Amino acid sequence: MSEPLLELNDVSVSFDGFYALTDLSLKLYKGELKSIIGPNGAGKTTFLDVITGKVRPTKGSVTFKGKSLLGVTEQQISRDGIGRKFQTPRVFENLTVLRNLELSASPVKNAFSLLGSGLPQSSKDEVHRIMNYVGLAPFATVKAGSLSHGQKQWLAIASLVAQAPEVLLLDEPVAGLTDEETLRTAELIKSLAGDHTVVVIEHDMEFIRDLGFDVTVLHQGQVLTEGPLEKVKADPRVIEVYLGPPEQ
Amino acid sequence: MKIFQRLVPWILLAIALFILPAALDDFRLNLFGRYFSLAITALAIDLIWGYTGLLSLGQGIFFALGGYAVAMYLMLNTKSLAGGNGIPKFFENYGVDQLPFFWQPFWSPVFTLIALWVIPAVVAGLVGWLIFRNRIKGVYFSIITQAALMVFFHFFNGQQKLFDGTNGLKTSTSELFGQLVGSPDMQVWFYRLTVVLLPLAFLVCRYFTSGRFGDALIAIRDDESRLRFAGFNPVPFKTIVFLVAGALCGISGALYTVQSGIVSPQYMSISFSIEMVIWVAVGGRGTLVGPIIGATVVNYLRSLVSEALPEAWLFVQGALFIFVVVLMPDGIYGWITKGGFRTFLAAFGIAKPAKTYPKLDKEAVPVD
Amino acid sequence: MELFFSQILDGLSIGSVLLLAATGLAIVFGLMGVINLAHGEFMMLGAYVTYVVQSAFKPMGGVIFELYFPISLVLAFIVTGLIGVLLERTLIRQLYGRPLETLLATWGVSLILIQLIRSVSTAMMLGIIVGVVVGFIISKLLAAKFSEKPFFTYLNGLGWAIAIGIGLIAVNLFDQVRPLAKPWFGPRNIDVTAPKWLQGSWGMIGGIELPGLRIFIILLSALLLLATYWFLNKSVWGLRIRSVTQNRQMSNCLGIPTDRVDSITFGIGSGLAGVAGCAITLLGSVGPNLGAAYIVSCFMVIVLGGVGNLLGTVLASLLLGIIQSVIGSGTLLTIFPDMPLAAKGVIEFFATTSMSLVLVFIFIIVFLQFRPNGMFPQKGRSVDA
Amino acid sequence: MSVTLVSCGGESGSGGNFDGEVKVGILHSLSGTMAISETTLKEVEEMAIKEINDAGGVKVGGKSYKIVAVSEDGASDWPTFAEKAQKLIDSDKVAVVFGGWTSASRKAMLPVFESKNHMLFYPIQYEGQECSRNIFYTGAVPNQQAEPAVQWLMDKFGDKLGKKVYLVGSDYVYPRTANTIIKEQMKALGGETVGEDYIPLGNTEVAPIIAKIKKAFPDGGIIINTLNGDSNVALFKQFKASGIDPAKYPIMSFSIAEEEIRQIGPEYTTGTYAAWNFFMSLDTPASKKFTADFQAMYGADRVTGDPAESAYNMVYLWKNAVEKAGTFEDLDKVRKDMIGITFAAPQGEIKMFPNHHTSERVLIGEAEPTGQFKILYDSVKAIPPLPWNQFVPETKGFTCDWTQDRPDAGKFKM
Repeated sequence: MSEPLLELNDVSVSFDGFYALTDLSLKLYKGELKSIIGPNGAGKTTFLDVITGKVRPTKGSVTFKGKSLLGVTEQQISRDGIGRKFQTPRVFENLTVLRNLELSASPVKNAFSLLGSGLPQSSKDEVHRIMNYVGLAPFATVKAGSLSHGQKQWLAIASLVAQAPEVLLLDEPVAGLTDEETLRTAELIKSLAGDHTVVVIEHDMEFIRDLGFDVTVLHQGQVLTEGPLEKVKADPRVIEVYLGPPEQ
Repeated sequence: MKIFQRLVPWILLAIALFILPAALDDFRLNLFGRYFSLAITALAIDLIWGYTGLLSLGQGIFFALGGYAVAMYLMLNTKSLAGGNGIPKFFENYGVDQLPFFWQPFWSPVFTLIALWVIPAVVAGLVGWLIFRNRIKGVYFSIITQAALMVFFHFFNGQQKLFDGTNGLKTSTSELFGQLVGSPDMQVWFYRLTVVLLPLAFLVCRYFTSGRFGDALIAIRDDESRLRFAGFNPVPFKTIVFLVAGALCGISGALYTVQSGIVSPQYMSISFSIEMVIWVAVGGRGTLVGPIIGATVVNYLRSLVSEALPEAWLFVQGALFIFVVVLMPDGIYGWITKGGFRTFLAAFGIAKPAKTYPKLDKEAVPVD
Repeated sequence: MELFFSQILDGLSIGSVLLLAATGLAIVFGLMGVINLAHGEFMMLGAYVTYVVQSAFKPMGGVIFELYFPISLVLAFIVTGLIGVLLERTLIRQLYGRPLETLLATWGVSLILIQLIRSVSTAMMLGIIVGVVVGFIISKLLAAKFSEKPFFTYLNGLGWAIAIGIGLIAVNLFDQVRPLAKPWFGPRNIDVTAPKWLQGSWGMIGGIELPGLRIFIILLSALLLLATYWFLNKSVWGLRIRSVTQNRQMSNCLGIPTDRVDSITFGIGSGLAGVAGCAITLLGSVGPNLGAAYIVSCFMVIVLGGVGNLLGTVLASLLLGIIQSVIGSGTLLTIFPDMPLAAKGVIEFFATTSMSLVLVFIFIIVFLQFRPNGMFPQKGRSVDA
Repeated sequence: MSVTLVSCGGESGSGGNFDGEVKVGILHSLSGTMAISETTLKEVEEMAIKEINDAGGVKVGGKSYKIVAVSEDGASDWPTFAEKAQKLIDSDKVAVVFGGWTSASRKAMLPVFESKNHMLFYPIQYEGQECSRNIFYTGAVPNQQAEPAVQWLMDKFGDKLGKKVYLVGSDYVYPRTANTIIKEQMKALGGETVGEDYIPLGNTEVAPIIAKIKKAFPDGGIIINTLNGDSNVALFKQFKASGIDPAKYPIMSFSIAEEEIRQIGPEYTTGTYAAWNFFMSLDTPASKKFTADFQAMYGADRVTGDPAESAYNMVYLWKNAVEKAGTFEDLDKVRKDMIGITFAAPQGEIKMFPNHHTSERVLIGEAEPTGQFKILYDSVKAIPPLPWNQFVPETKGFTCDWTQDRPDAGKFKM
């Protein structure tokens, strides 16, 4: 196998003595599609925080394309090609849907270059393509703040796609969506497969099954087990952490 | 509504240029000249607070720096204000017989014209960068700017030998183009200059708030850390607008100084800088016309109230702060343009309710 | 060296005044995220409570009068605390999650409080009562008749405007009666006299004079700090307050009355301001503008100390106090007379009370370059959403 | 130049019947920090105006005019003083303005009055080193207050405590300039200034200053205090706590009058000294009448003092001058006739000099537990004013005389 695209090695994160991640090691290869599940407090979100530069690990190393990500700012990591959608849909509420997407799609991110220059036509086309795909085109001029929760989720995912990262990290992309919306989201994510490396964190097992990615189970800040969903589901340790020890 | 919004600036400009000078006596016209120069500060605050979400309580620093720059030039270049050594008389009171080095360049009119906005801009850029690069924001930013203001105040107030301390520098009796700055003719010219510069400041603000740069500013206000994850570094954006706002405040301070006849450390008092924010809040933040309306209306109100009932002004001002923040967060202009006025009429059955996009999901989403 | 220690003592006492003043602000900011710009005015109210208590005790004279001070400490806490609760229930509550707006609104409150103390008279009080009563009556009447109508909000506003008008007319009418029109305090500074046992010196230790009130203030702030620490960390309400700070929804689900927790937190913060104001009457003047002198220093303490950590507040206040005292009095020059000329010039430039403030600010900005979140930053994932 | 004179016919003389009205401006801080002090001046000026009106008004050109006061608020903000002065002159067209307290407010108004060639009366003792054609000063300049006080301190304590002083002041122009003068005077007396310190207006932390004083004077010494406002309270309270006792540390204050003592608390000030041109305790019929009238009008618990007396005097000086000049409008004539005008003030007779300052009686008092001053020194006769200080090298030998027809009449070498 080739070099891993993203590699976490013995990563620990502690908040005032509480360990959110303990000696976590994980490899992601180019084009790999992965779902991460785990009970509350397993360290799923912290795992994304460490990769995207929001939280600096207490110990361990994180490398992307062979370069260390430790101490690199969030914006630089994002420019390097790692994009993230947050657990709650975070959109720019006072910008319209179109402007939200255009901002994310902008190939230049430098303050001076943004003054005066417009968005290149190719990016505009891409924005419209994505907007149509997620069905937000009718709301292009509506402020993101007045969208419904589901629409915000989609806008957040669409913004991430418009950003065109190599690695997409999706934290609970279908929380609060209807079944139909969930299905569409799964389709959207699957359509990204191929060029992209995708990591999805979800509680919704239906959705995980729809995606059909390999599953990694996190527990107490460590990888408990990995493999296809059916295999993982049968693992007694997984059942234990979700349902409690069998004695009870 | 759109046409209305587009016409308002032009109507206001026409009123300021033609109707006010004809309708008002010298004294009142001068007051309006001051209000309009304050409106430039209001625009600057709108740029950083209304658009970018940075509530600075220290804009008085930059306002005063601009004022001091122009006052220093005027004092140096007026023979009648010079004492024995050819330097301004007040120095004699403190036994200073040599012009402090930083006064020297203010002999030059060209230098002064540049300095009155470049110095505040540089100070703002530096202070802003030092604060922003450490990701200090929100109320932290506000109270640090307030502390900075206090420090500048103490510095100017305490340095009698450098700036004449509390007294400040007076410009009415200084001369420009051979005329007394305080003379009615000159004051009318300053009024015209202000009325011309205000729209220019408006255009500067529009340049920075429209387009993708402006989108980024709004994104910073809405969710700065999210913007980082989209690959943008907010620090240069914030530093640039803070710097631009500093420059605008400097110009505003210079115009205000020549029209009020004095620049003193009191321009850096805590209350004055907070008042500036309320002009923007009353007019309507996040709009560019709002601050101009706000600065004019609030200051006019202030003149009226303090002439009639001096003790009542603090009550009125305090109530204004609370009222605007709690009941009218969009300000006057925002209330009108964002449909508040329409809703008001509709409530009495005079107009049809404004069509708004229905919220599909009204329940609040918990933020982690 | 003696001089140095007496400077440190001075620094500690300046610091403890800062600490007294800043603790309440730090609690409200740390726990609720609210910057209360009226904090200084709450201190001012505390000082006026002290004045009222003193005036009530004056006729009794003798030993009883000497005891007025502890009583006014308690009363200052209760009165300002209650006013704080009132403010929280009526205004602050409407603005949660909008810290910048809260800041502006509390500034408005501070302006009103200053002017209120200056001009409050019996006539004005009666007028306010009339206005509020009329306002409520109008509001009730309107609600009975029009509460379903779309224009009810505006009508209600109009009703209150009318009530305010009636209140103003009432003030003017009452003002005609001379005894009612006399201001309670007036705009002048008022005289609060420290009890005899606090006025003088408490003797010498190792050649250092121990000024009674300085020592008293140091002790008082230490005591209050302990009490606050105990309250937040050991008492039931303290536990509730901390739990609400960490997770509001969850606390709510567990049956903690979060709105009462907010009121109590704000009340405690304001009450502490009142106590600080009471203590400050020992040191300086008592007037409507008392608060303004302290508020910015309090902010510097908070910025330096970090949020939500009492230890940070303590260290920051004491550090700022000592810097002000040692630099401001030029003691460094006396202790190290042989320092290089350049350094000497710099120190002399800053060796006045106003310039030492400038130095303190520069110090804070430099400090923030290394520790942007203050001495003791809050950790955990809840900080930055 | 036009002044509003409303003619309403009717016979002159007794109260209530006037031939017209004349507007005068009153410009003091009625809000903000300075309101504490300045509202008293407004009250005293209104009292003087009421007295004049009750006595038949101002008689000019055979007619009697009622004085109508237009009061504006300077809001303790110097630029506001300039703005309101402009308003009084341009919009209200007043005949004269009485106003100001702080030097900064006067200096802010000065360019307005000079550029409009109008007239201001300023009632407070100040640092001198100024002489404007458009201002009349009825408070003391240093040679009528500070200099005699320093001389007196040296005479009384110089042998015991040495010819050394420590200067404490608020950080603004009056204390800074007054202290410059005192330092020069100390040099001339063969003495020494061992330290000077300034605290920002409104600051209440004086611990560092106390430390410095104790360092400079371990066993007692003379302190001269030019603090203004709130800081005084802090100074005296903290002095007492640190064992700085007036018996060992004589303190001379230039800004503490009866009103300030009331606010600081007499127990803190007892034994300290103050120099003024008028004390409420001055035992003359004129002084007693002034205080009695003031208390009758504003309440028996009120006190009078030097600033109030100066403010009272200036209204009468103006009245006497316009009556002599026979005009309100011709300010040049009023200015000319103002010189030499006298008034039997509560302190005794004062006279307006060609340098637009008045002569003043010099008194030094010791604060007593009652809040009043015991008068220890009395110059009895009024001392003529010297606006340009004769101790400071830069202004030594300069004088001011507005009766002379020369371009530099405000400041020229004698």
